[in-house]
Amino acid sequence: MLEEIREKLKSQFELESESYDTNMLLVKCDRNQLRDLMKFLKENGFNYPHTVSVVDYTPKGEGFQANYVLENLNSKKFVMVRVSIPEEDLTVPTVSDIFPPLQPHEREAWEMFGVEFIGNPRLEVMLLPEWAEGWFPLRKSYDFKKHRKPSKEKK
Amino acid sequence: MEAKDALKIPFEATKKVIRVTKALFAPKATEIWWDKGIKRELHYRGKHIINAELCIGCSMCARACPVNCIDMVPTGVKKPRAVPKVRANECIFCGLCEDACPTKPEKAIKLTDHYSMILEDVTWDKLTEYTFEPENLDEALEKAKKMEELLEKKKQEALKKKQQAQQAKAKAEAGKEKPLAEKKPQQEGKPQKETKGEE
Amino acid sequence: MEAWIKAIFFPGFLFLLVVFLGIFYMERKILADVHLRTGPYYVGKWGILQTTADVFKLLQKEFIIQRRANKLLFSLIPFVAFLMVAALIAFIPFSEHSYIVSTSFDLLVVLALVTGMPPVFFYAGWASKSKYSFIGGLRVVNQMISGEIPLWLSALAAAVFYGTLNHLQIVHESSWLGFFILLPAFLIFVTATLIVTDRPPFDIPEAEQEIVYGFLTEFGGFNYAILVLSKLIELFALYSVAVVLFLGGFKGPVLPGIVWFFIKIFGLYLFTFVVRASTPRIRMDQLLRFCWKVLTPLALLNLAFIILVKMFIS
Amino acid sequence: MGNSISLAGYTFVVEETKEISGEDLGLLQEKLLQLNWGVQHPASGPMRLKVWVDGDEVVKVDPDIGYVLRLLEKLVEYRTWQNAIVNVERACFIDNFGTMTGYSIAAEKIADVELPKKADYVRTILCEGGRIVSHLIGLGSFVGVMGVHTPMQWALIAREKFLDAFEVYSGQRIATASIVPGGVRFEPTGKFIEKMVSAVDFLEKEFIPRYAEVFIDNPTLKIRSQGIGVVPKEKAIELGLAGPALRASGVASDVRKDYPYAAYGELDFKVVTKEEGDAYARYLVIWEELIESAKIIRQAIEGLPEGEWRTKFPIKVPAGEAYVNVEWARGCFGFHLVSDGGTGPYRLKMRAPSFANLWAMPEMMKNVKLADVPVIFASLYMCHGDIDR
Repeated sequence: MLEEIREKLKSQFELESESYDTNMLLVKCDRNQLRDLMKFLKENGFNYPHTVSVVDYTPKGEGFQANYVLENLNSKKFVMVRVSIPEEDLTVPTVSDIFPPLQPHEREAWEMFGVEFIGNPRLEVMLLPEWAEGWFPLRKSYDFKKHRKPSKEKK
Repeated sequence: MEAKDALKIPFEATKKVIRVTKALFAPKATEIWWDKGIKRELHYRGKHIINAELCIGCSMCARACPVNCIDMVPTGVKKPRAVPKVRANECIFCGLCEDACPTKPEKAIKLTDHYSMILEDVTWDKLTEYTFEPENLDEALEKAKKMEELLEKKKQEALKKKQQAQQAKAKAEAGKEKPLAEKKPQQEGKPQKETKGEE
Repeated sequence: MEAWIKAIFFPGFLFLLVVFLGIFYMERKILADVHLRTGPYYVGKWGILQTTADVFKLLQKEFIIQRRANKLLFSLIPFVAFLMVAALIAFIPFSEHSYIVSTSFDLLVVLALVTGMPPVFFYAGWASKSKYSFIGGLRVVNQMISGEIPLWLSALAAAVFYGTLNHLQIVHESSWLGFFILLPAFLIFVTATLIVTDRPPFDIPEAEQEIVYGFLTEFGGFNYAILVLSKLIELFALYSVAVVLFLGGFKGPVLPGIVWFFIKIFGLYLFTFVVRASTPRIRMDQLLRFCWKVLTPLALLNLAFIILVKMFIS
Repeated sequence: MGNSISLAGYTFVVEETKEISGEDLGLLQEKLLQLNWGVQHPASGPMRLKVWVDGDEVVKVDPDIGYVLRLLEKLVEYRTWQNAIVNVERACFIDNFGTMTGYSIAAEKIADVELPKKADYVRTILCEGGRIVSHLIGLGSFVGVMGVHTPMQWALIAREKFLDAFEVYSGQRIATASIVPGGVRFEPTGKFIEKMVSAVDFLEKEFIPRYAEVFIDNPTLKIRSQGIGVVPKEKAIELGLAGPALRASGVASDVRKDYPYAAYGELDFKVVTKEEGDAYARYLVIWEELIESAKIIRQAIEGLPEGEWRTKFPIKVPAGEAYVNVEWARGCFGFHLVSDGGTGPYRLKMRAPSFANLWAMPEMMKNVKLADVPVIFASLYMCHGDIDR
């Protein structure tokens, strides 16, 4: 199953893929290829999305990285699609219209990392309080001591 | 709800109501422990007990603590350079400090089965001051000091002996110049003195 | 005995207060028994003073009125509700002589007063100006009106059978034959009572998980205590009527009348509590369908049956 | 006070401080009532559901979450490999073994540590114990939203026995912190096994018959929950449901069977699925999984091998990453763990099943009655700690 997908990816998208785990395939792709790739994967049975996991590699000088994890519920196989995002331009095309369940995950990633998912219908603050918008706490550069809850007494 | 079920449902529901009455005669599950006190299992993770005599002051527990609630308090003596002090209101009683403690066979920091931690007239300051400290710290410090003194004495003695020996040597050197003959008796003498000191 | 002494002491207010404390305690204990718990335990012997303590706690509480609430109505409603249901008790003969008033239209008054309750509860919800209270108030009206039709019809069945509306006379004329003939009416009456007094599984107006506490949400302290007490009295009065109409009232061998009366009431309450412990709450539309499509036709049929029986007997 | 509606002679203020815009404003202009089903509400837990109702019909539901946000994913970055478990287990207290197991497996994969067999078996026993504990609460709270508290009380009695066993094992009842990378922390003593067996005995001999007699096949429960919140098979995958909710729609997705971890590959159990996909089916899935879990525990205890229960886990783990799924009580929990060669995790992403279920819920709550909102909410079997993390 995974070999098949690997072949197809090579012929259709000219993408190299490596095996990530015993039953997972890792595909590294470019930002503008992402939507086509996701559509292709959905047509090929990987229709159950797990999550969007953004990793902050800025201290290592590699920008950000978004990992989309998809599962094929019939053949029980995974595909992880990896997109790297440069620090200067934190935008990724959204896949929330292809995979509706990923919409809140993208929203969370936007809230926590500041990665903008272009086309996502609802990039609002979800988990953080409203006054904490734009803090991006999961970034490595986030400083706990700088951000304190504004207390009412000090007003 | 269809017409067929209209009477069936109340009937079935009544059956369930009658079945539930069985529970009225079943034994109760509540245990009344107010007067008896709770019996805790052997390694219940409660209050810390810190044994300052065993502690080697390595601060492994402070590093292992996930909430950073262990402070290493400097003691002023050398052997345990610092002993752990647990801030009780921050502790989550995970027991990872106990895992990390390297002393064998008995751990210097241990979680006991004492769970009662009631503070009366509690204020925030009191709460932050509530800590688990080594109970035998004074004794341990005394012991450590004694040990240190002993060591110091030994050192001093050793030093003195060295000095004496050196003086003797210097004298001997000053008196006679026979290095080979001079050294041999000294080497024989040293172990004799050490055995004396031990006795 | 003078009527006012009766009203205050023996079958009246103070006596009933003790009875309700007992019933509340009983509810807790029986529910605890079904849950396999112990229930109240520490206050007094077997926790018997727990309910009393709770009542005193409620009386101590601050009198809170919501900022936007209709203040007059909000503080008045509990007392109106209480007076309306307290009047019910006057017509119930607990034994041969312990009753406050006895007229020739006892049953009619009781039913009329019960029918008057929905608007009171609706205004309680309306006056507190909270969304939950408002929805609760609407639900109360919806539910009580659909429950009162079978209640009336089944109560009237008994009245038709005995040919009188006087409670005492009904008790005196009751017999085993009457009990069996009126059994369907009794079942309908008890079900309708549960609906009218919104007891589980018909506690839709105060469905905790949907609308917090229905029309009682904004009430607290003394107001709350009075409102809850009036709901309890309503249930108690209706059960007493059920005992009088269908179970032979204070009649019974050996023991004094009042004891028999309370034994019967206890049985009905036990049933209520066990139902509460085992039957999930149903939805509003299901309840309405049940009331109008099942209970009301059954009550009508039962009334027709009683009339037929009455014709044959006489 | 622009955001208000007049109904029945007086004004309801919707929200005083916040300006309303977009779709919500449209709903307001249509004179729909917004109920705040939550934060301080008997059945909601620490979250808010904005429920727009038209009479008794629900028009739109919008969850507002974040009330128990602890930023666990960030906190883990400040921990060592060993003590990060206390953050991971707090994703949800009720079944903490599943999350700890997932994290540990991920860490072991990166560090390439081989586990002793006994650790695998003990993990299995603990995970299933946690699942039972969680499912018991799920059963109780599902019937609890319909006003009956008996199931919860009965379930808590059975739960107590398992918590006793956990206490014997780890020293704590709820926050056990007992599974670490490299095995399990404590020795599974004979007393623990004894307690576990007695707990399973109690569950099978006392709780299950007593509960099944009254609250399974209960007619009023059925009319409340059958046909409510129906999700067909395709729709369930499209909405991304997880765990028991997914299985109740007929999708046999169970990580324990599909990608066996711990000792699940060697044990015999079946994946419970139901075809109906409604609230009652979800309730039954939880119920049958409870019975199934008891069997797994018995098997695992029988097959418990001798030997070590913990191996040495390196202080510094080489750079690498792993994505590991575990079947947690509330569904498939994913861990994306990244290491940069340091003494602690570089990044941990937790894929929470409850989060997925929560955002599928608004779709399911269209055109239902107000009274169905808590039923659907409880049937999805979510944990608030898990949603917010």
